Amino acid sequence: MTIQMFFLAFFGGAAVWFGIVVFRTHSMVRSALALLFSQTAVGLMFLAMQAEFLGVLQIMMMATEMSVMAIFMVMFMMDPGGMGAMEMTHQKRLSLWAGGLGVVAALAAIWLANWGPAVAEVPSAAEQTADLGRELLGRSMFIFQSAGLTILTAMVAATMVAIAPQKERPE
Amino acid sequence: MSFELMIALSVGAAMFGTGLYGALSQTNLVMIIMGVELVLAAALVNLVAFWRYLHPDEPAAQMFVLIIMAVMAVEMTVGFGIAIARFRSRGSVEMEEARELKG
Amino acid sequence: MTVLVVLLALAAGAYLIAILESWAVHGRLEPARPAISALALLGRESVLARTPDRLFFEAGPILLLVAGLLAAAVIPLAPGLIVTDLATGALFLNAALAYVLVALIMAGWGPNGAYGMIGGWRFLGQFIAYAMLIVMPITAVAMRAESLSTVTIVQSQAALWNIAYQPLGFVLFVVAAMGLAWLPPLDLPTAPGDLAGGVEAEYTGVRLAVLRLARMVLILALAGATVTFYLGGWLGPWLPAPVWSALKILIVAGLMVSAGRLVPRVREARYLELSWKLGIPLALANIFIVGVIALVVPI
Amino acid sequence: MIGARSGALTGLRRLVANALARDLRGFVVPGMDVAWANGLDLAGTGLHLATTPRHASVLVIIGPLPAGLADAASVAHAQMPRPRAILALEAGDLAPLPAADATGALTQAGLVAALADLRRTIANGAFGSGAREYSAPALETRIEYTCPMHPEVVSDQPGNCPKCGMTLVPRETAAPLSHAGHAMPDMSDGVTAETPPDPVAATHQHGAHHPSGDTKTMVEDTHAGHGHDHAKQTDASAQYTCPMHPEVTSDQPGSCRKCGMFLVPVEDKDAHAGHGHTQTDHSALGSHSDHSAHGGHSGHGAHGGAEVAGIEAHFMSMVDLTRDMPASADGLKMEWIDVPFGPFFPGLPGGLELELTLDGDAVAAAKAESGVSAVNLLREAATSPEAFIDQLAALSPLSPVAYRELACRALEQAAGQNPASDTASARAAAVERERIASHLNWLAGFGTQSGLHWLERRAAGLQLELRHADARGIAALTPRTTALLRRLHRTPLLHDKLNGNGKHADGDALSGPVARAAGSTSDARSDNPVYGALGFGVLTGTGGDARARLTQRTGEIAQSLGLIARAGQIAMPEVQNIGSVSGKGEAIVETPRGAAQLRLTLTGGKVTQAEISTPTAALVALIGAMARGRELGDAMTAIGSLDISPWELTA
Repeated sequence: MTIQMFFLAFFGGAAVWFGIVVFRTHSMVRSALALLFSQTAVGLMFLAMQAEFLGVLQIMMMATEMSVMAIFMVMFMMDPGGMGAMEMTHQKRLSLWAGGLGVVAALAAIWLANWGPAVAEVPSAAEQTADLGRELLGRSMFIFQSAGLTILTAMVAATMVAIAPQKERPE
Repeated sequence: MSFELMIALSVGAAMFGTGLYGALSQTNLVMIIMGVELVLAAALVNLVAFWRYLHPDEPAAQMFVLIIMAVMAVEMTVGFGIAIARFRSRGSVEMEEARELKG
Repeated sequence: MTVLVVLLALAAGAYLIAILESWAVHGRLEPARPAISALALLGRESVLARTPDRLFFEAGPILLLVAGLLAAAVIPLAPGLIVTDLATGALFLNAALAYVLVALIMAGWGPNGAYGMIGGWRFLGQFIAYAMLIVMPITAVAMRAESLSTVTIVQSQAALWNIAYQPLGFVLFVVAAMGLAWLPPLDLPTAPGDLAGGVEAEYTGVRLAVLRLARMVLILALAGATVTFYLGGWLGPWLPAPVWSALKILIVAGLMVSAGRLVPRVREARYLELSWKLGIPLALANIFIVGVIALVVPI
Repeated sequence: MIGARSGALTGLRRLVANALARDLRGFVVPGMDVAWANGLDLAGTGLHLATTPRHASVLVIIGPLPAGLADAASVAHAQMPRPRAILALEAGDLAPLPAADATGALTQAGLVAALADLRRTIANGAFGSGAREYSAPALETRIEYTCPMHPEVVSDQPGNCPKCGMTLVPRETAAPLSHAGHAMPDMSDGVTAETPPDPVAATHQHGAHHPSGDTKTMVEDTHAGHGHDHAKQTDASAQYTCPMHPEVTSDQPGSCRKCGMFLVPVEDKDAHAGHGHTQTDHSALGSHSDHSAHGGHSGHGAHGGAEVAGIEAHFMSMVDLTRDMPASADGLKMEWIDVPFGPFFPGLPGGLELELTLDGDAVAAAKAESGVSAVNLLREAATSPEAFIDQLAALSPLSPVAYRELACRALEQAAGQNPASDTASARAAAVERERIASHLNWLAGFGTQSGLHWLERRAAGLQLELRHADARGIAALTPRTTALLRRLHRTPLLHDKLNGNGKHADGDALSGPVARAAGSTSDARSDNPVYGALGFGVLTGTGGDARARLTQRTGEIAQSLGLIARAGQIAMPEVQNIGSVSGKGEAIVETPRGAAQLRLTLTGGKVTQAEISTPTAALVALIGAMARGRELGDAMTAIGSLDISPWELTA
């Protein structure tokens, strides 16, 4: 069990470190790619926890999502090169307190609660994927399809909102 | 009370704190969306940790992780749709200037 | 042991593909050409742009090489010859290939040059075009094999190769693979005509050698994926298994590298339009057809 | 070797030096079209051609280096990684460049010989002590510090920006040409000193990029590429003057004619100064797009500096930043970057300096200049006819025979001679042969630009054989040429790529294939009896876009092949003894790019006055409208389809 513990701690540390870098760096593209590697570290944590399908899915999805986010950051930020070391924050003390309290509360909940005995054996990757497939298209068919539909409506809505209204488009 | 569960959940907690700090302290809508993404990632970590160490034979937990990934995608899409619309009308996505959201 | 064999196979394959590519471009078959130009590249000064984003400038080519190697790790060359037989091998291949996009954005942003930057962001647009067309054909292949493991996929084609079973998926996958490895006519990030080298323009010396090697490994990985999914991997009547897969991979990679040069560079907006308006409906139809056949015909 | 890498030639380095010698990567100055026009088959000699000086090891200079390209050539040379060499073919003195490592005659044999001894020099001298630092006037830089958000705030030592408190970023700027190190007037809305039009400095404000750091070599004519003045609050009638030359005034922003610096509003002090930014474009889903950074802004200047309730002190409002920025087609105000597509761009005619203002990777504005335009027609007051003909032919290396024919006709008209009909038709056949060669040259350039290597190889090869072939030789080459043209038109996706690309309003001053592709029937050959005898009919197309021009030029190749077959023999145009006659002569010839007109006066057998009008100026005028709003690849294809010869663009 110790190898798994080591990998978990290592990838977890990487995820948290990249998460902190996201808000400390001045260059926007570095911040976006820091988030990308933070999510990849999370994906590797899933692999370390033997959830193979979820880990691979997370690594795949996040690479592309965060790249798209990188382009949006560069579009909408004042100084994406990060050369001017601009201070892009406000109400720092409040948010520091909020974040700190959040962490402390969560840690307290984790360490004080009694989670019960840990289960050692886990079904093999192929079985997991097969079970997940049957679950998605069996019992939770409704939830799965509604999630798909939500993504579709979100895509359509976002595109409608983003496209310039006809009258305002300067010919 | 396996120790790995504790590590995973603590990582989740730390990412949650970082995401919360980021979402609250940044002035730009895009950075706030990144903060929220970090919070959702923390939720993902917790979910998989619970599945792995408490209910490994329950595929519903894995399905729930997929739903959270869908939520991340949707949140980002709609967030940037609004950012573009706002940028077109106001010329800025700085939240400081979002005092008057009319029009 | 298998890792060593796969790496040697990749190195030899990369060399042969380099010969094929210089033959397609210059029309002359010179076997020694890649060795000389590689040595010459290593001899040249490795120039650094004036105000680069140093981290990205260095990490870009290396991440591209890592993405190519990881993708090649799940390709079975023979029954036992695979680096890691993951249960979700096909998906892992696609996850590794997603980092090609990240590597090119880094390589484009790093040197702080206009051409590189435009080339890098163009590849993001190109990714939006080919991304769906890689995942959907893989889904159809996995449906037939009832598993995501690449070894099982190859074994499922014992009776009939997937190229005959789902030709539409094959065509879509190969075109999307050429888009992913930015092979002409989809070489938008390094378009010599309008971006003068684009993403790789600022790289010289050793870094350019790594970038070119990474691209060769990427082409090989994609050819290996095409062979694994559609041409029955190592299956073949007379020759031993590794010879079959090597032969097929080289032929597919050679075709991918040279066939595209007969068509002028496709504009990015046009590629997006073709992919989303034509490619994705076809891919969905392909999934539907494979589903029906898989239920009706028990091969 | 001057461009060597420092270090002794040890065992391994000797092996690498031999590899470098056998793997030469050439970067052609001024361009591949000039090399093909001079009959040089570069690819045939085993020299690989690099699209950017970064990947090149040899700078191949073809013919005399025009003064306008000296700076760009020195920047290209500075960008090449060591070990680098220079191969000059009859290039005369290469002022800013170091001495050539190998020279040769401007023929294929001369090229092969020069390459052979260049390989020897590199094999021995690639690593050695001969290496010397290379510097040229275009490369000198001066470190200055500027605020990435306010490019107008410039100071010579590090510190904080007075407007927004950000740390100043070091930036190299080209040392001002005339008076080095003059103190930069630190006006609140001062004009940035001449910063190199680095395409990227504005992009992500990494600090200005030394011109040589950029990929393509750009002639930096030292106007601030991305700083432009916005008199925010001044009314339209504001006066603009140059900080260095107060007598230069104008009523809208622009650059001062004397020193190229940007004009400054005279009385208004808090107009916020230019800010450069680059922008993203929004094709399709807005998914792929270039990126934008928002450069300088006026901070609290706009609302009188009073603290807006609730906004923290150091907060910088983004609204002012984007208020008067140019909006792209979909209404989003993003930054535009000025990217020079330099004189040595692969696929564009050599010597054409294209400056595109890119909105993401769509083109917002385009303007073109020529670095190689002929300065004056007559070198000295009175030149002998033969010398005048050679001078005129030398001015345009891409189509020398057409201009030689133009000069001969004008001289004969001035001297009252008219040549015998068979020599006239032989000379007409020579002009037609050059038209075929010029169109094949354009096709090869089109192949380079659109990635069709087979087209580039075969068109260039055909053009080399055809340029000096006699009538029988051309008849032998005709089947290969028509086969190439047929295969070109059968290329899949080619017509789809060219359709509707590069449409232009039919300007009246237009002539040549571009005009005829849009339906005009103007052709200088139609009212020429010699062509009438050869059965010439004007070929016109419809559509006026890049596809129609391709069809028009391939049609003209086939037509010219027929004319040469009917003419039978080919003779270079020259003039018999003029004697000491005087008179006025005028002639018009249809060059491959349009009708060129020459007027000259002959006094006592010497040419005393001559002026020429070429078709290129009308073509260059089309570039701006044609490229605006199009994607970068389309704009380059459209500009390439005009087949502009920068040599004919009289200054």
